[in-house]
Amino acid sequence: MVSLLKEENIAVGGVSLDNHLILAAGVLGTTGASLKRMLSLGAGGVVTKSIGPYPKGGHKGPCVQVYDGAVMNAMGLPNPSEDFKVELSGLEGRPVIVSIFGGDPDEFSKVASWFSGMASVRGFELNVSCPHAEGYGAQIGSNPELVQECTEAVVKTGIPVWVKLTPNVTDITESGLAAEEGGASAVVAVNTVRAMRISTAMRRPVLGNGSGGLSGPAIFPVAVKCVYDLYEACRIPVVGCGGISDADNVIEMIMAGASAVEIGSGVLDNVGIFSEICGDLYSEEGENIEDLRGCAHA
Amino acid sequence: MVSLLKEENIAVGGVSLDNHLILAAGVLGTTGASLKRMLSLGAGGVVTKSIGPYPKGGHKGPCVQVYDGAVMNAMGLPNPSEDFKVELSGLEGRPVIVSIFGGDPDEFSKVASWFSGMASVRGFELNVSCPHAEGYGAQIGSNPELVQECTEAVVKTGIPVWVKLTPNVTDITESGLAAEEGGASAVVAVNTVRAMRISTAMRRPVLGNGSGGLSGPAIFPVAVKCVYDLYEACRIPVVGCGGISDADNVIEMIMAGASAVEIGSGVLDNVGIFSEICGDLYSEEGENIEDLRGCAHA
Amino acid sequence: MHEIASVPVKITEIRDETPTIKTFEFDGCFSSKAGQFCMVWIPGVDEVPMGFSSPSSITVQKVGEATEALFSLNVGDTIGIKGPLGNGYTPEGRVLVIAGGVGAAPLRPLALEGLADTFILGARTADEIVYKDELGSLTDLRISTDDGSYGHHGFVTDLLAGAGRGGSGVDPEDYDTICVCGPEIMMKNVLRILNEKDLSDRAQFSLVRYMKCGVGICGSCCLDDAGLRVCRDGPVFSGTDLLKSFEFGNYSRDATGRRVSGGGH
Amino acid sequence: MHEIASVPVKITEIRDETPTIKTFEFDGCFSSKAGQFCMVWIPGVDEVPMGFSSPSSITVQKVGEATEALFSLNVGDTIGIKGPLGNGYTPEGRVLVIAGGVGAAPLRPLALEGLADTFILGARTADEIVYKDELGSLTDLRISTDDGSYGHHGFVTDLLAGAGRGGSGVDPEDYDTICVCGPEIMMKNVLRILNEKDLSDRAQFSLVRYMKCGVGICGSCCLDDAGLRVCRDGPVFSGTDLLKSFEFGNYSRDATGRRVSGGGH
Ligand SMILES: Cc1cc2nc3c(=O)[nH]c(=O)nc-3n(C[C@H](O)[C@H](O)[C@H](O)COP(=O)(O)OP(=O)(O)OC[C@H]3O[C@@H](n4cnc5c(N)ncnc54)[C@H](O)[C@@H]3O)c2cc1C
Ligand SMILES: Cc1cc2nc3c(=O)[nH]c(=O)nc-3n(C[C@H](O)[C@H](O)[C@H](O)COP(=O)(O)OP(=O)(O)OC[C@H]3O[C@@H](n4cnc5c(N)ncnc54)[C@H](O)[C@@H]3O)c2cc1C
Ligand SMILES: Cc1cc2nc3c(=O)[nH]c(=O)nc-3n(C[C@H](O)[C@H](O)[C@H](O)COP(=O)(O)O)c2cc1C
Ligand SMILES: Cc1cc2nc3c(=O)[nH]c(=O)nc-3n(C[C@H](O)[C@H](O)[C@H](O)COP(=O)(O)O)c2cc1C
Ligand code: FES
Ligand code: FES
Repeated sequence: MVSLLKEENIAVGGVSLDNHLILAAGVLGTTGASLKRMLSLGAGGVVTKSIGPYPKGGHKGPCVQVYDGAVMNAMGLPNPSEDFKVELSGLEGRPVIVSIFGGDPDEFSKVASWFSGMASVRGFELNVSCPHAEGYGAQIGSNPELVQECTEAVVKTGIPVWVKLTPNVTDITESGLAAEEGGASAVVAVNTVRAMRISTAMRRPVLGNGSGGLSGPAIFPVAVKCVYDLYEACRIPVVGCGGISDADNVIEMIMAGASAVEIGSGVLDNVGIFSEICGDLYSEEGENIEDLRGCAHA
Repeated sequence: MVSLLKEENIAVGGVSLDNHLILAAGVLGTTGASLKRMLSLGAGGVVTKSIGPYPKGGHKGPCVQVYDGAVMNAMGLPNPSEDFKVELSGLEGRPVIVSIFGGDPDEFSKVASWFSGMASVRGFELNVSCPHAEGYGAQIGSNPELVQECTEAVVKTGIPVWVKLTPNVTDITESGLAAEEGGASAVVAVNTVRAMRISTAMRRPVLGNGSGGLSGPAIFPVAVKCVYDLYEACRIPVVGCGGISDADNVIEMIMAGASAVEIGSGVLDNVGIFSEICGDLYSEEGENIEDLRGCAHA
Repeated sequence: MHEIASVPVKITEIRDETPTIKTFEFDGCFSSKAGQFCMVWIPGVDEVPMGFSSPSSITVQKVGEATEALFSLNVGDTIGIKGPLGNGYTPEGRVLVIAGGVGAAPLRPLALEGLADTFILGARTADEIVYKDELGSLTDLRISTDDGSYGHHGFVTDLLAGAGRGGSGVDPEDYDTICVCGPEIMMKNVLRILNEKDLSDRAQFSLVRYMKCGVGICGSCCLDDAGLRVCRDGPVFSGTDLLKSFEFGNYSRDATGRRVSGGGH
Repeated sequence: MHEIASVPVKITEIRDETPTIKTFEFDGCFSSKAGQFCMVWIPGVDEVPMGFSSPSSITVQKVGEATEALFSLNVGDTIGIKGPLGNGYTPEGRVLVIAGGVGAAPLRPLALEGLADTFILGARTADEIVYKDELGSLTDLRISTDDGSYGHHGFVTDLLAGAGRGGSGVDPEDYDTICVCGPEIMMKNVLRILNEKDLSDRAQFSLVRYMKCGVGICGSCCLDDAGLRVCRDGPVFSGTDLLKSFEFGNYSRDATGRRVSGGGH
């Protein structure tokens, strides 16, 4: 297997990390204690649950369904809003990225302002990509102008901004270029893939919200393609996300063009997935990430 | 399990069928003998390999990769063009739908003209959705105006036209409505999902073409969502396609809004999948498809 | 990653346990052990966590929208059961069970399997005692009611701390495993008493937190300070672990993730 | 649907069999049986079908772009092997093997496993005889060359039809299974002779058709009139089945699916 040389100082899109594996937004990211646990279990960085301009309880259940090789969720962006600040105490100096969502540039900048002074915040990740939240997420992410405006609004804080993109668009590179234009330090690809399942016994969708977003191994080939395309289109780093479950998947994302990766659904099978992958990924004989990044491009 | 009452005369979007299960385009559809075999193995209708304005050898291999629960392909629309007519002899009176692709309305109508007089052709399916063919397929399907024009061009033949849509767009209902506007008798959802895998050992994409399209069980939730949305947006029937592998999947598609389904990758595990599903799907105590179709909509 | 199916089951029997608590028997049998739970899908309403009160039943207290909807269902109606989920109790040796209110539900399987040597059951009032006759015939049952309308007048903790009036008290020292479920304030008091007697390592508590996924991915149920997931690393935690939790007995989080005072229920 | 992996293997040895044919040994061992094949991925070039000439080798004739690219590889280079694919031969009893040219490749495992009682090997000329020494030591080997530069002067069919010059002919009646691979015109003639002797049911032929997927999904390799997939239902077909095929020996299809006269090779 191809392995990676562990660098001394890993920094991606302005955010310094303990390793290349980051906990994805919305997965075990609701409480400070749980974020701390994931860091101690080997995550090189953590992204929080997406925080919005006011508290939301989220969609009615079922919110999550687990299938062979895939997870489908429609959480509905539940979040404590400004109250989330209390969760970050004790995380000072740790690689924490706060995920933000909002309905317009003002909402994004409002939420960002709550966190921008905190010693426990190394970066922001803008969720313009959740496929199942009316007026939020992908409804912004599929409009490049809005993506750029929301990015600009948060870039003003002076803190590095990553923009997380949706694969549910005709051309993801348009969104990526809009984020870059808006001053983003990195793009993250991808959020979940728009999906629905129906229970034939119940004669209704299996998620309380009707439709939701697919994650896990099933979407890995979709995510690799998005990372590959963004790597060709953008100058800012690309963070790969979607379906990663082992070290070879990480190498594959890097070869597609990723500078780091995020892992979400993978924790379902194994909450120790970060240290397990680190064990397989890094070695003394490993290659420099610079030599591997994007090497699958002709 | 929910089952279906077998109707006497099944007709969907102007095409009469032997049952609700149709062989999807490009899967065992290159030769007349193979189409005949699939009919004799229980398919209620067959769609041919997509035929274009001139012969194409397709992409260099690897053209197909098989994963757990998914197939990824980049065939590159290989086809014998007008020579395909010879394959249809012996299929007179059988439920055969000829799939067509082209680069503009003229090419579509040129190809359609070759087949429009034939007794073995009950309908056309327009491939405006292949995700890995420069200038064809999804490059047309992601432009609603072009979808409408290509549909209009083939509708002129007087033969029922189904338009097969790509899920790789921001809003599939725009394509569906364009097809409807152009006079289509049905929309088929979906073609494959844009994807890529990279071999870390080879440091290059696993498909000769680089990227390709994902099919099989992994994309079923994506297809269900598309069918659900199209059912709400369009008045013409929706034919469900993508990841179907058992009778319950068929019922699920029908509940999402499908009037019939197409099956492609499912033949990989079992070339007898059509008769097997028919055995499970239909029963004397089954329900009318009218009562099941779209019943998952609130 | 393997499917965690929500299995459609038909309700076969509905028993009134108390004016606010019903048991729903269904036609599916889940190989659950005591303390494990399921996510119950009430179609069109919500999906909520419920302990298995047997491999084919749940016992539900009406507290809000989802439970009210459950109460309005009839025999023959279909619900979805996703489970068994969570870790469950690990009883060994002589087992003491301590239940408060509907907290008896996930402990009932211990009695059904003959594993509960002594069962202490607390309720607000006589009407609210669940499974009374059944538990009486299966185990050595001691009852307390807050209002004294049945059994010991007071709290279950009394029956642990002293001998209790009428000699219904027990000495927790006599047991190898102490399985507890009930309102968090009650569990906190039980833990305090057991800790005073240096028995916190014998005790196992089943916790309630707001659960959105039930399978360990969303993070809504995580417990401070270790950040463990109640749905996956729990819901059963040892007394020793809970002594380290600042959250236990003090606060929990609501659907938004905001802290609210008071533990889960 | 389970993964059909293209396994990266390193070439460990390259042997010149003839001026146009090389054997590539690699460091992966596939549990293939005679007649099964693999899709060989030559990175950056193409993926093409090749019979396993042993569980860890292929024997390749240079005919075009992909095979030329293979010939330019060196020991230590990596190729991808996807297989074993297809059905393979099912030898029973006494086995006669009939090979023409590089068609000997998928038949070689029969000799290696000691299953080939008699091996008839045809080639254009002496230089083009593959595996001569090896097969000579493993089986009862009979050779014919079109130009008479070695063995019987003529075609392999001569060795079946009559006794053949020099007594190298055999009587196919003496064999329970007759395994054949070679140019389609040769196989057609073999089938004609065996059919005349009413032995078509003992014969198994390995066919070549244009293969794009190799796993039975794309349809490019289908054979008229039954529409069977050479890659999945074959590549080995019984003589009886082939007698019903109008296509066999008459035409095949190219990459576009157009009919071209002449069978596969
Ligand atoms: C592991 C576990 C096992 C449980 N076992 C039982 C049982 O056997 N019997 C029983 O009656 N109850 C049990 N509960 C509690 C039960 O889940 C809640 O009473 C139920 O969810 C209330 O839903 P509601 O819509 O009726 O109430 P709401 O009106 O929504 O709220 C009433 C109370 O229920 C809590 N609640 C609501 N939704 C949830 C949720 N998704 N997860 C956790 N708490 C929630 C609220 O925080 C509030 O305290 C258990 C909870 C957990 C976590
Ligand atoms: C089941 C099977 C087993 C085979 N085993 C062997 C073997 O052991 N040794 C060997 O030397 N050859 C074998 N072949 C033939 C081999 O696949 C072709 O010679 C090879 O693909 C030629 O590729 P090319 O690019 O060099 O030739 P091209 O220049 O592309 O074409 C030369 C000839 O090869 C044929 N061809 C090209 N590509 C394919 C393809 N994908 N599938 C089938 N035919 C193709 C063409 O139709 C043409 O007749 C086998 C073929 C099949 C179907
Ligand atoms: C339960 C769950 C909740 C999620 N919540 C969020 C969220 O709040 N914000 C966000 O940007 N992405 C969210 N996601 C998407 C993930 O961060 C990630 O993009 C996606 O799951 C794909 O990665 P994976 O396959 O590794 O899970 C959520 C995913 C899951 C499964
Ligand atoms: C090998 C292969 C070839 C295909 N060729 C075509 C094609 O020529 N035209 C077309 O419209 N769709 C083509 N498709 C797409 C299928 O018709 C179908 O839309 C897709 O595979 C999803 O359905 P499935 O999951 O049942 O396979 C092809 C799919 C595969 C796997
Ligand atoms: S309820 Fe989602 S992690 Fe526990
Ligand atoms: S090569 Fe694709 S079906 Fe045989």
